Amino acid sequence: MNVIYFAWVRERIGLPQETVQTDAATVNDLIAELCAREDRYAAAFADTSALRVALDQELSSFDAPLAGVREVAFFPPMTGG
Amino acid sequence: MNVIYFAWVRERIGLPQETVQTDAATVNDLIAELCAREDRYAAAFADTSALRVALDQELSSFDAPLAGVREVAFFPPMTGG
Amino acid sequence: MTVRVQAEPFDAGAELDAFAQGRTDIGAVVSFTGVVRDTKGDLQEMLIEHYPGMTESAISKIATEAVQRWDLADVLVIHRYGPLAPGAPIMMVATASAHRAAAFEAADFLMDYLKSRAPFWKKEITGDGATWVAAKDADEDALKRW
Amino acid sequence: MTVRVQAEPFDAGAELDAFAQGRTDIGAVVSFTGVVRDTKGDLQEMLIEHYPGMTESAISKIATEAVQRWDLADVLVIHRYGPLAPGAPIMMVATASAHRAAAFEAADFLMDYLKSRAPFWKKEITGDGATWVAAKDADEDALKRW
Repeated sequence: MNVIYFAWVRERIGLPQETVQTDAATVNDLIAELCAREDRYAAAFADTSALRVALDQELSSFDAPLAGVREVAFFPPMTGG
Repeated sequence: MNVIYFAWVRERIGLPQETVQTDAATVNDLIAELCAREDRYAAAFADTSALRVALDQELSSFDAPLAGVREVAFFPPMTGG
Repeated sequence: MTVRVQAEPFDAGAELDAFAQGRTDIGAVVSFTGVVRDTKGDLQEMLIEHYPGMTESAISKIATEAVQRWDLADVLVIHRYGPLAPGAPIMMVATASAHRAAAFEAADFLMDYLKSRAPFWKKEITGDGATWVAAKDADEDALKRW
Repeated sequence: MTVRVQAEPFDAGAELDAFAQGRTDIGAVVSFTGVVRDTKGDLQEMLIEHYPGMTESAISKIATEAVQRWDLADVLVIHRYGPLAPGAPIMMVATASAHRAAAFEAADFLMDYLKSRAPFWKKEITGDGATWVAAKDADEDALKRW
């Protein structure tokens, strides 16, 4: 699964994207797995209310299932316009 | 007193402006004087609810006094923009 | 604040580019351009009559009220009169502000007031003759929003 | 409907002039231009990051919804990414309609949604360092209007 990070999430984790081998059932499960790996993930995901997630480029929720998903993106609330 | 007409008021009366000698106290009095003169005035002023009046270039009401006024303009509701 | 009432055509794009040019204290520019619309496909020309003197003062009054009600860095109003071809720009309004809500609201306000309070009258010339455009009740009602 | 996401600068005036050019069935064109604002007078540069692929699809989705909700003759959205100087245009929206209310509302709607639903992130570079611009609660709340 391709995992992408933007803005300060990218900066805290220290890379723009990575391939993750996971059996995580939901976005929340994936976050728990990543946080267990290294502190920089725990720092980036400390407050998920300050984060947004997109599954295959569609805004989604943190309890959404990951079955069939190829691309997960984490980022702060958007500031377009 | 300078009296000016715009749009279809001008067309019905048949002239864009004229100098009127009058002692009319209010706009309504002036209209009554003009209507008494000729049919084309009566035709233009038949329905004052379809008209607007400006006194010295400020929108005004038909019962406004004419004392000190130099320019009276009659026209249909405006269609700017 | 700039108010221009003119018979000459204007270039809305060039006006937009020149408006608030080089300002770094603004975040939002809103423009409105009014265009001669050929509703039934038979319009030959639109003739706009106005009240010289009152037109300029009425528009300036409306623009001044907008500047007092919203935090605007600048305001532009251009309005043409005389004969206009279908598709030609009739008028334009532009507002610049630090924030988008003020720029949008002020432009919307200016348009509602120009529509019913600036002394212009429109006549449509078609193959069948000439008709004065009637004011709409909805335009007068729109003023109650502000 | 035109959606462009680009690093290159654009000329808002030239875009406005080209937009809905020659159409005689429209009466109203509204444009919004977002400009890099130097709030405190110390901004060196704004860096805009985006999510290639999702950006285009998110904007197209928003523009399609606008076209479904309002009677629009055309819609234009341009949004830049990368480094931008203070005072530079960041993005622009334009709407064309027969009537002014539809053009205004659709442009306002597009801006509210682009603000909170298009995947862009802004970073301000000043002499003191770099700061990510935080989303405002007011921007999220603005979506409830529609």
